[in-house]
Amino acid sequence: MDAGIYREQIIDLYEHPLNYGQLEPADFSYEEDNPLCGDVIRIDVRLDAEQRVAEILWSGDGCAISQAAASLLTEEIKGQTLAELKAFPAERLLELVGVPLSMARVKCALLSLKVLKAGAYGIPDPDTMRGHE
Amino acid sequence: MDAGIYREQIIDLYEHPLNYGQLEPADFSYEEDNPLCGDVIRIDVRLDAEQRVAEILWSGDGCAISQAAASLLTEEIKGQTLAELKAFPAERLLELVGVPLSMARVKCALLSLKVLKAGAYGIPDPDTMRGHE
Amino acid sequence: MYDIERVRADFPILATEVYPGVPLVYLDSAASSQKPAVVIEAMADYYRRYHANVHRGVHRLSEMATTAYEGARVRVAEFIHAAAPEEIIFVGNATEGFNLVAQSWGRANVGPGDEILLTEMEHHANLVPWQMLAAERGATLRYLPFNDDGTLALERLGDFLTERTKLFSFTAVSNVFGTINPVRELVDAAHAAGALAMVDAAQSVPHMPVDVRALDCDFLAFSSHKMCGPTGIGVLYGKRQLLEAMPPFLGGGDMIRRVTFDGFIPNELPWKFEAGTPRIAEAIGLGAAVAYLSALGMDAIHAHEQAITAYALESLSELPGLRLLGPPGTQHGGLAAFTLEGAHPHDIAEILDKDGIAIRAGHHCAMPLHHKLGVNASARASFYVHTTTDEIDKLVAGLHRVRELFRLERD
Amino acid sequence: MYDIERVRADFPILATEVYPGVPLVYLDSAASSQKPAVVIEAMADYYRRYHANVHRGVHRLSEMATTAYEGARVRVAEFIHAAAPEEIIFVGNATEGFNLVAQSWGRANVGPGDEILLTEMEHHANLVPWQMLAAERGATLRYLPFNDDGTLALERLGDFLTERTKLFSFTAVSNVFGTINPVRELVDAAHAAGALAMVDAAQSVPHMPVDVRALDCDFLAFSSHKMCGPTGIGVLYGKRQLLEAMPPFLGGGDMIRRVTFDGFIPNELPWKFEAGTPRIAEAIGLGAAVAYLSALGMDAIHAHEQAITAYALESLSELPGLRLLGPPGTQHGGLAAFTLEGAHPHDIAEILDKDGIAIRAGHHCAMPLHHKLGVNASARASFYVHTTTDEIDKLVAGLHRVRELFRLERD
Ligand SMILES: Cc1ncc(COP(=O)(O)O)c(C=O)c1O
Ligand SMILES: Cc1ncc(COP(=O)(O)O)c(C=O)c1O
Repeated sequence: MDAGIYREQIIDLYEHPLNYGQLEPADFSYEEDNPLCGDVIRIDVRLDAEQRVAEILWSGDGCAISQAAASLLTEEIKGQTLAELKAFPAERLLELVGVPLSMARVKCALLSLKVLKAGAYGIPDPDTMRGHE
Repeated sequence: MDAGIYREQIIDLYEHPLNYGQLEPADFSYEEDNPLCGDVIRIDVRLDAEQRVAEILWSGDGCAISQAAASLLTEEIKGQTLAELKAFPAERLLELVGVPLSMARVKCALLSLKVLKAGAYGIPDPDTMRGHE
Repeated sequence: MYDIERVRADFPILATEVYPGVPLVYLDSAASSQKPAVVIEAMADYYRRYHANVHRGVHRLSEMATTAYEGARVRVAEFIHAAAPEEIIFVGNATEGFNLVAQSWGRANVGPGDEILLTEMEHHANLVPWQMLAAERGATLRYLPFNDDGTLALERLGDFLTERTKLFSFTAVSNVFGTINPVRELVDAAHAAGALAMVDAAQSVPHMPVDVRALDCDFLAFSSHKMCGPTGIGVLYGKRQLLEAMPPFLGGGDMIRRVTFDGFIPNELPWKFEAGTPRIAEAIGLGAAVAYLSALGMDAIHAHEQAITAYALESLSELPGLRLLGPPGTQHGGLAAFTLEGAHPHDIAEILDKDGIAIRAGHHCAMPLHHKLGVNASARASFYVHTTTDEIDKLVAGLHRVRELFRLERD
Repeated sequence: MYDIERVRADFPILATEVYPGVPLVYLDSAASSQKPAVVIEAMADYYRRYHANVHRGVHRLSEMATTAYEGARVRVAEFIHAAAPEEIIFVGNATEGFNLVAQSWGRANVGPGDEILLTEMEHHANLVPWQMLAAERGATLRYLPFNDDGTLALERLGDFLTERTKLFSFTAVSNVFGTINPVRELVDAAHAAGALAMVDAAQSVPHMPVDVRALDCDFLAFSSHKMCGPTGIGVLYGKRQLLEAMPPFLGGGDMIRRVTFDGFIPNELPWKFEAGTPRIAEAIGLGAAVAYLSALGMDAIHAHEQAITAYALESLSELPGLRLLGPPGTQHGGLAAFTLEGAHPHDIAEILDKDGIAIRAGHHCAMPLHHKLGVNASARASFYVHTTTDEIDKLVAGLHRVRELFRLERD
């Protein structure tokens, strides 16, 4: 059988994530889920005096792709400035993940980046539960 | 060309309708239209002491089929009792019209009978205009 | 050059016989158009090779179906020059587009004393939803009149657009008169009065180039089945910021971002307005129809229809007792509605049918228009990409036979 | 005897390959079923030979189309044993059926303090429309709980059905648990409490005999695309006297008897609820699907699926770490939803897909159910007329490979 997108590295990271955990306090924290698949990711960031990422941890629950991508992203982003982080290109993360993804799974791979940017921009949580009126 | 349902008799009756006009006063009168095609027919009936149709006139506007059928129906119904009139079978009118009709045109042919029966039963006009609420 | 014979060969139904030996002369495209083989085949191919439910599936078929469904949306967006595919909402037909706006935007924005402006030449689809809304919200409907020649009384627009007008909804092309209304001018007038503008494009999008950004309209609706596409699907276009502000219309799967027992959060555009399993095959068929029409060229289609229509109006006007409804000349969409002294439209349609000629008879879902004209019904021949002058000649010959049969020649 | 090979030959897609050399194993029928060739061909034939708009046309094509469209309604009515074709309303999908009842019947009959009873196992289609209605009318929604095994807590029904309950709307078969609910019993309980009963039959009508008169339900909704029919059409059944008393839902052509500038009079049933050009080809396709299913026999289909499901539940339960959702045993519709310790449903579905096996992963439009179970998502294999035990074996083998790939064999 073709392992497809489930290369060793992805499974390794799924089993042994990098930078997993939570920071208290953090300079910014953000959590979001992909309600369509239930994947949820939280990212906590501490910046240094020069507005560079000093510490970054992620936590959450989801599929191997979203989880591996979160490890790869947090690893890559260390030491970058807030400005760099805000401009971090989606293509770069897909490159890091390094396996061909279908449309539906691209969303999984990019969830952590979406969370990171939303946190960096200080976007209010769009998903605060409210009834429809 | 095949004249189809437009036999001589139909065209004759369209040009020279039978029992055309209005009765004032009448024992019962009823008017209804087929809103889908705009055909409208009114029938006025006077009964004798034995509840038989003494006089019957129709008026209206529409296609050759509905108009010819109205002539044929009113001709046929003369002298019948109110009970007979209420039970007058649709098939009999289609027989009188005597040409093969499509579904849509059957409605045209039967409009006068519908009006006659509604009048005989004293059904309130369903089509009194009102706005939707 | 517009190669009419090649176009005709694209439509399987044009090769059929209505009665033995009687070929079809289809002059009822304004009611619903016929379909080229590419459209029929696009849908059959979908069902044979890659049908699955969309959006929620990881597997290959679901991904293929999703790509095709969303690809159709992109094609439609490009076809009418929408700013983004999110502005294209797939609905059941044009009628549902009006209901969506009336119920979602209307309930949220129209109150007692507010006015909605329509015109006297509207199709029921652009009348009844507003009558329902007005009755519910205590709003008032006003109708811009038409002139004797079937054009709008534009000079009176100022009297009808007031500071109470919330929306002006009007047809781009009348399905009875054939009048081509000055859409951009009407949109601008609505905006100048502080109202929104909605366009009934059911008879324009199939027949001529339409650019929603050039028109600057706020909403626009049309039906797939009148433009070589399948039944069961229509399009509502809306400006993004308006659609975003609107509450949902129908609730269910796909239109939600999240649901709990206590409530739900709507999804993003365009899915917010598409509840439940969407019209997947239908969107794919519509996408194929849009590709087909684009390949012919909307300018070429319009030019062809203008030529056919001019020929038809000319030929018909020579028939004694025939009264043409609508404006003469070139500002006339691809149809001709008429009455014939001494013969009812239903009888006309039935007699023509025996010659294989399909025309429509009735009020064409525009009862108030007919009532104002003082006629119960009219006959209507309508034209499309495949109509020939030869077919117009057959229509005219058929009408002569109607006059004979009804003994009108003597007059 | 149920000849599975002949049935499989009816479905063109079952002969295709998902990837080169990898044949399709379609286990996602609960999301949307595949289509037999007769259904695909019925629609193509319509477009090739007799497409036209319905109801309003005198010409031959329009008459043929009308006959076929209304004939499909009769077939559907007979299929579910409705008292009359007028009780069958064609809508866009099951979801629209719930919205129609919520907006038409609901707005007219549900007020502040009134209650609508649902269950905790409902699909979003049977949740969101009522949440919208309740928010608008100030009504309260209540949810009959499910037990750990995915059956309804029937013994608590008495607490939930009160004199304030106006409607009890529930699913006949859960699209996640597979639970076959005791519909008649629930309908009777609703009626005894003075409430109406609406049935979500999206997962029952395709899979087993359904008799609306035997069930005595007031409303019932289902989708064509889950029962071998096309997308873009669904059915709302309603008891005639209820439908007659309800105000219109969408406004436009066909649903009116008469229109003036001042208002309109709705048409008779069923057209009162079908605004604009209807889903003609889709109804014809659904009619063909109903004929196809009837020829196989709904009892035979149900028996086949029961056998396949029993085999699947048995086989799956042997996989280490696999947790089956829903009740064990024969009271289980044709599907199996599960989680697998150590592997996310999306990853499972993706890995199986590479073997050509199509299953669904996610919340299956039942987020509140999953939330209550404490899982974000589940995997679901679902079965239909063409499913074989061989395909179940492939599923199980695929799941073993998932465990290998995710290094779960060691556990
Ligand atoms: C139980 C149940 N109800 C309702 C629906 C909604 O069906 P549709 O999306 O076709 O409206 C589905 C299918 O998704 C279902 O499984
Ligand atoms: C001008 C116009 N508007 C709206 C409609 C409604 O289209 P549909 O019935 O497809 O919703 C039609 C066609 O009947 C039309 O001609």
